[in-house]
Amino acid sequence: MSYAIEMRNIRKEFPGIVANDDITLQVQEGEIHALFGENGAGKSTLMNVLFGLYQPDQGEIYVHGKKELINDPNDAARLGIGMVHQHFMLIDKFTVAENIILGREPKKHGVLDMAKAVKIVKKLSEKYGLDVDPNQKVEDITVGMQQRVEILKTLYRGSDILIFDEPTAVLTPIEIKELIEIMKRLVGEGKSIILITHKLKEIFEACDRCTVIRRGRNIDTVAITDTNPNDLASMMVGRKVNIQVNDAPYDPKEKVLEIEHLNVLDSRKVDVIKDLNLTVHGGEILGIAGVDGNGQTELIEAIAGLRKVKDGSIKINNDDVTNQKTRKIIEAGLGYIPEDRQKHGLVLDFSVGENMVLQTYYKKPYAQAGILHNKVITKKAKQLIQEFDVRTPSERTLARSLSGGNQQKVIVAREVDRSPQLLIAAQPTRGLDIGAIEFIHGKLIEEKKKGKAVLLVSFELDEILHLSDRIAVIYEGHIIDIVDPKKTDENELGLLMAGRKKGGSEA
Amino acid sequence: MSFFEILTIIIPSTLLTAAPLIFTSLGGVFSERSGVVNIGLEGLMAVGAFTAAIATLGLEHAGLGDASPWLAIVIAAVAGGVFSLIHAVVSISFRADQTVSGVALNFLAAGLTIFLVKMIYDGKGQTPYITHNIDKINIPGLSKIPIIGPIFFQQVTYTSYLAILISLLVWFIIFKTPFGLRLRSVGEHPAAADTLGISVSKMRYIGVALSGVFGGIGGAVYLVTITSNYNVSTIAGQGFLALAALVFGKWHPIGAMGASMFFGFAQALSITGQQIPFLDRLPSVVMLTAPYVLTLIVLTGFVGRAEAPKADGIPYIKGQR
Amino acid sequence: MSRILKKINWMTLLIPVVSVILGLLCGAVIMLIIGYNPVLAYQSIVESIFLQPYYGGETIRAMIPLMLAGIAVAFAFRTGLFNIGVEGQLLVGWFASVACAICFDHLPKVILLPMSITAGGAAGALWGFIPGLLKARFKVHEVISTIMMNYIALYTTAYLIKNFLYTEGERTPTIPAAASLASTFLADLTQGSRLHWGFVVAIIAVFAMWFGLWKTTKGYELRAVGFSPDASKYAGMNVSRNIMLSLTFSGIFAGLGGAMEGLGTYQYMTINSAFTGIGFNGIAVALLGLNTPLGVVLSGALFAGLQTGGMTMQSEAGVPVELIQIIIALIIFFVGSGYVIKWAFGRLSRKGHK
Amino acid sequence: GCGNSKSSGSSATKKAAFKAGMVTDTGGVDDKSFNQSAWEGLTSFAKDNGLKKGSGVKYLQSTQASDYSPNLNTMVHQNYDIVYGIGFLMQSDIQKIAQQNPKAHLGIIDAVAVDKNNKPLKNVASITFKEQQGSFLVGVVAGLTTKTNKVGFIGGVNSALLKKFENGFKAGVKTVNPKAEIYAQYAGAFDAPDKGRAIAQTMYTKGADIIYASAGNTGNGVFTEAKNRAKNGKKVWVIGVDKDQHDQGMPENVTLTSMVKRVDQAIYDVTKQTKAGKFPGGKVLEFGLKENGVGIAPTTDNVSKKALSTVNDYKKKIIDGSLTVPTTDKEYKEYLANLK
Ligand SMILES: Nc1ncnc2c1ncn2[C@@H]1O[C@H](COP(=O)(O)OP(=O)(O)OP(=O)(O)O)[C@@H](O)[C@H]1O
Ligand SMILES: Nc1ncnc2c1ncn2[C@@H]1O[C@H](COP(=O)(O)OP(=O)(O)OP(=O)(O)O)[C@@H](O)[C@H]1O
Ligand SMILES: [Mg+2]
Ligand SMILES: [Mg+2]
Repeated sequence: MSYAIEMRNIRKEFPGIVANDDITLQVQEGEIHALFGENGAGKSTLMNVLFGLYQPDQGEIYVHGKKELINDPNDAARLGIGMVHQHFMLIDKFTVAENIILGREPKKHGVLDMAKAVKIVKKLSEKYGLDVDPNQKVEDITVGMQQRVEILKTLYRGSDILIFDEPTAVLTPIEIKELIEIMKRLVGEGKSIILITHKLKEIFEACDRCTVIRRGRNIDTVAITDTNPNDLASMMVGRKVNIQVNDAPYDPKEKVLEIEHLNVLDSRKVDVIKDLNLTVHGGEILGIAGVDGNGQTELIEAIAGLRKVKDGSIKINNDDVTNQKTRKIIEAGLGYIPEDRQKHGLVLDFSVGENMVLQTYYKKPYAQAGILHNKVITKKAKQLIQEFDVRTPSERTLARSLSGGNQQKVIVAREVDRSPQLLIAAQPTRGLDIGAIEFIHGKLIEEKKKGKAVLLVSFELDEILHLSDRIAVIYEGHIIDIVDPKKTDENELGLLMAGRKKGGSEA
Repeated sequence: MSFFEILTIIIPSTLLTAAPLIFTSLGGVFSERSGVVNIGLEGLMAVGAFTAAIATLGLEHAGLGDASPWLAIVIAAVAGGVFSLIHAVVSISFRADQTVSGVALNFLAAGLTIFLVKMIYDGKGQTPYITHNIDKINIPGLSKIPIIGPIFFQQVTYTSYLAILISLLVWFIIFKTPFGLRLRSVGEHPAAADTLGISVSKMRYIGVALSGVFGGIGGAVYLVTITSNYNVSTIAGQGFLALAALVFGKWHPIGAMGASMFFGFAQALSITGQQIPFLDRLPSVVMLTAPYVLTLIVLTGFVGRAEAPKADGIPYIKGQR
Repeated sequence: MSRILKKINWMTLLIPVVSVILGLLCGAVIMLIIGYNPVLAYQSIVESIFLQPYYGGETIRAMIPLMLAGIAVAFAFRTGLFNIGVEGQLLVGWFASVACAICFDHLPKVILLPMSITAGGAAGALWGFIPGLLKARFKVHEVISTIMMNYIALYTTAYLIKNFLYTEGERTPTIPAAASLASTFLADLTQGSRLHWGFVVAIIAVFAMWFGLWKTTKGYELRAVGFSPDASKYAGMNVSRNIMLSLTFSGIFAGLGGAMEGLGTYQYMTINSAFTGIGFNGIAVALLGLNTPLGVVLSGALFAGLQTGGMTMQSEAGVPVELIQIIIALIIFFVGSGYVIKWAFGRLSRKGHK
Repeated sequence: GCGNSKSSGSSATKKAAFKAGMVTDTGGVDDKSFNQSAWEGLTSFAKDNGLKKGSGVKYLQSTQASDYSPNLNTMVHQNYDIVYGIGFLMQSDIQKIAQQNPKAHLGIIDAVAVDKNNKPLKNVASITFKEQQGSFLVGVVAGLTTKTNKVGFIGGVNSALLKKFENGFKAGVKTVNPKAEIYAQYAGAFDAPDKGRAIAQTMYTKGADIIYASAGNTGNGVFTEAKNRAKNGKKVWVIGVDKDQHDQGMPENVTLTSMVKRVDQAIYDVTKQTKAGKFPGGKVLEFGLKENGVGIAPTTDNVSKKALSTVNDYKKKIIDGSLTVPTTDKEYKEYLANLK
């Protein structure tokens, strides 16, 4: 039997690390094949090899049964291989149509024929039900639509083998559902798909078979019908995974965060937070559920002093911190795991050690009279690396060179170690593997047990439901309802997130 | 002096000074649109001016007469293109910091051209004067139009009009052709272009080489229309001014042209101003610094934020995270 | 000391050394092609600098502003900024120090000298602060704004001298002895070279950069903001202020470089119709020194030696001084291409193992 | 090659051959101006006295202002019998080196080397020129030649030295043509032909038909503009400076005349005296019309007979002292007042 794709004994080395070690991957014609593995297991690397971005040090690639050398993306395109990358490969300033036709432009007398390009894109998007506006600039469209543009790019090139590298990490639940439908439709047309994801649910919903890799090595390929989420998870991590649940009793203490009548403008001067009221107590995890773009980001930024508050008040431990400087708010007891860890959470060109004291470097014992105590900092860093199991060669390694999961661990270590009264965790596990998620969830629960207040913002309903003591649903800039996780389910939350209050009334 | 008379002095002078800046900043547009910062424009102009001097002298000697400076511009274009390849190799293939490489290019050009002049002319620090310049003329027909004629079409060089036409052409190439789309794509998001099978290095090499060609032309035009011989101080800051024009013009060919015109105007004014009533009372320093001060003011966003191509200045390394 | 040695990454040290060697080799090849004697040329450089106290003194003298300019560039670079405006900051620093010295010529040396040096640093600080402010407030890229500031400095200082401090010879009057860094002791020691006490200032600056950036909380902040303004903002740092501070500090170093010229080398300021070139050389010095304090000292010495020696090379071997400029350019290219040098050495050593 | 340098320090035992050297400013020995002229003086001296170029007479070029001092020092240390600094920019360096090396013989052009008390330094020959006198003569030519009654003066940088050119010229023009209007502007640099050209354009457009370009390389822009105009059929003139710039105006023939400043002559003389053991140290040598140090260019093709004879009249008057040419703005004002 011939495979759509067969990669045999692939080995790929980076300076100091073997990313792929003798990996074999067989994708059948017309299937959705999951590629599953922890962060840094080598999934993206393997796919980049297949797409011609990397040359393997060893191994062979067969496409539709024929041995091929894929030297660059042009070769891949010629062979019908298209890839939607983990980080979108779109040019913000170009229109959707320009992004799609780039590299294979329709021409008239040697001049770009944009009218034709737009027509082609319209046709394609209708054919596959991928709704996009060809004339809009990419910087102006939603992440979901960007995803569709990426898919259209591959379809425009006539790809029949599609690689999706973690397409769902940045999508909302609704968008994920849509994407899975699209994938199924594409497979129905005879295309084959490789899907990389960390979410077991998606694998079981969408895929036919699954290949598990760990630390650059093949573990196994199984049919989805023959396995279950728990097995798959432990296969990946190499041990039993305990799904962390918030089993500590709900015992709220005094108010730590108190928000009253908050109003905030977004960067376009539109009201995004409207008369929002919210209280978080010590000893509780309060989850904020909501569809992306309902004011979550602005709310957190307002609390952290990163965005101006137009009206209303924010108190931490009865301290009014409204419109205070970020540093003052941090000193008042705020800890913050930001959504974009690389951009906001870390100085990537600082060492791991330096990153560990990003908010405390000027305080005792790390400094005195403006002079740094580097020895103390190093000692602290070593201790945290050990305690939080950060996989790094040493505390002097640059944060940039760490894998995403380990970068996140550095941030969590730093924030938790400061033991803030209020810990905001924004999408703390996005893009992380199950092992890392387990670890971070454990830490959040620990904080709660210590009597700290935790504000959890996540698009993952599972995460919210598992961890929260109370769930606040945010819709169009205010809290539409607060529910008890034990007395609710995904359906009810979904309705609330869409703005519908119990009893069917529109909010 | 009447206002009209002032215009007949300032406008032709503006056109004359602007032409080399226009060419050079257009070169910058190509390079930076492809994602390679080009601080080396100054050096490219120097190479262009030097080559134009040598070439014109040679061609004159060979008896080519009035064609000499024109041919010399072509030769200077080639020389600029070749010289810019150093910047291309070092900053694209060898991944050197582009600003650093550009700074070194300026050093090299300044040293090398004078070194060569000394070699060629037996230790002298400057070339002889060319005898066939590209002269200022009255454009037949157009210069006779009342009012407009004397202001825009008398005492001008063809190179000025050529510069304006070419900036339109560059605009067309960059925004209306597949080549332009690809060039811009590698300047905005090289990894994306790479995944679509566009060779980032190739496009960037072309971008830099074109900047060399245009920078060479810019320097050559400066020489054959303005200075007529090459020495250490022939190219002293014009390249940096062209760079400023490029930023001022928001990396847009027409913008760069407009900004160059503006700088030309400011310079013309700073010289002529001393003979214009009122303006002659301003301290000369105000006029002299005007182009630079105004650029700063413009950059503060006073005329809308300028945005560089996103990947401008960042070496592209395949597969780097 | 041994701790410092252990910290040195030999591979990174390799690049500048190899670059210098390659640069000098290329220079030799050029000389051979043209018909000069490279041995004689280099010999004349080395002999003059090391055997003749005058040229030794002049070399150290030339090092002073080069080091300060190099520190200015390196400091900014370490905080994520590219200061091409050293030239302009140096000019205003030069002017301010001289102007201060002349205007307060009745003050005693203990006051006037420090005051004039400070004036130079302050003027440089101002000239660095402006692009810093523009960047922090309006996101104007410092590369462009500092270039603009260079020209403004050039014309403004010329104008100020012409109109307020003019004397015969297109320059300011000579500064009073009470503001002078010159020393007959040092001059006598070096056969009448212009070596002056400014090297003490330069050494203090080198130390200040090292200590300031790596040993203080402010330095930590400056570097953090330089690498990632966003993360720094989230960590509670004041990004705008740090950007402004960084270019201001850088400007101080550059301004001091100018003060050294005014109070030490020249004792006055000429009306410059073109740039001094020290600022641009400072970029090269910083790069070759890998933007480290010690590196700046070493590369400053090399450049100063090449420049001073270049003059003897001209007079002894007849080689045009421009060759030095070519060699310097090539060295910068090589340092910039460090990646390739590393790669080539990697290849070589791997072959060696096989 | 290090033989030269070795000789420094050790007391010279045997009498070495005569050596004369000069340090150029950044213009170099082919600046078509005084550096070149000075070097010509030295080379012709070498030729007449059998000295070799490169050892007997030699120049060092400066690439930046900070090079003046080391370059001068190099030659002093190499025991040159006389070392010239070309141009007033080297004044302070010369002064310092002269004081540090009292045995050295130095010369400076266009400036007077003095010590702290403003007394001429004993071991420096200060060579200056009465440029106002030569400029007066070309002013006479301009005043008599202009058809528009408008003439221009373009100076390099506004300084006392250049003021001598300007005021001498203006006095000459006004003396023979009181109605003439004179535009004067300084380019701010000696090496900016683009500025020279732009200023010339303005002046010609305003109606001037003769421009006296006293601006080094900046003046070349004036020539370019004049030639361009000539090609377009508009006859305009340039008056050259320092050397006979007749060739510079060809083939369009735009050089009316030139004000020559015989730096070569002065250098030749001083070197000769030095060789003869009569080094004029401590003296301020002023080369004027009388000494043949300044004057009107030998090429007089474009100057009318009448103008030439007028020039000769005034030349005599200046030489015999019956006419004093103004040098400063103040003197010029007084001179004008006396004319009326
Ligand atoms: N360009 C590179 N240079 C050096 N090391 C790299 C490079 N790309 C990947 N690596 C390393 O190779 C390993 C595999 O990385 P890869 O991106 O393939 O992981 P992944 O399985 O896709 O992880 P994730 O789930 O986090 O996306 C990691 O240790 C990573 O740090
Ligand atoms: N290569 C270049 N040549 C000339 N000017 C440039 C160049 N690169 C950047 N600039 C100027 O600098 C401005 C700001 O650039 P910079 O990258 O610092 O800011 P940014 O990316 O817009 O903002 P942020 O600081 O938030 O990342 C640009 O908009 C442009 O005006
Ligand atoms: Mg991945
Ligand atoms: Mg930026």
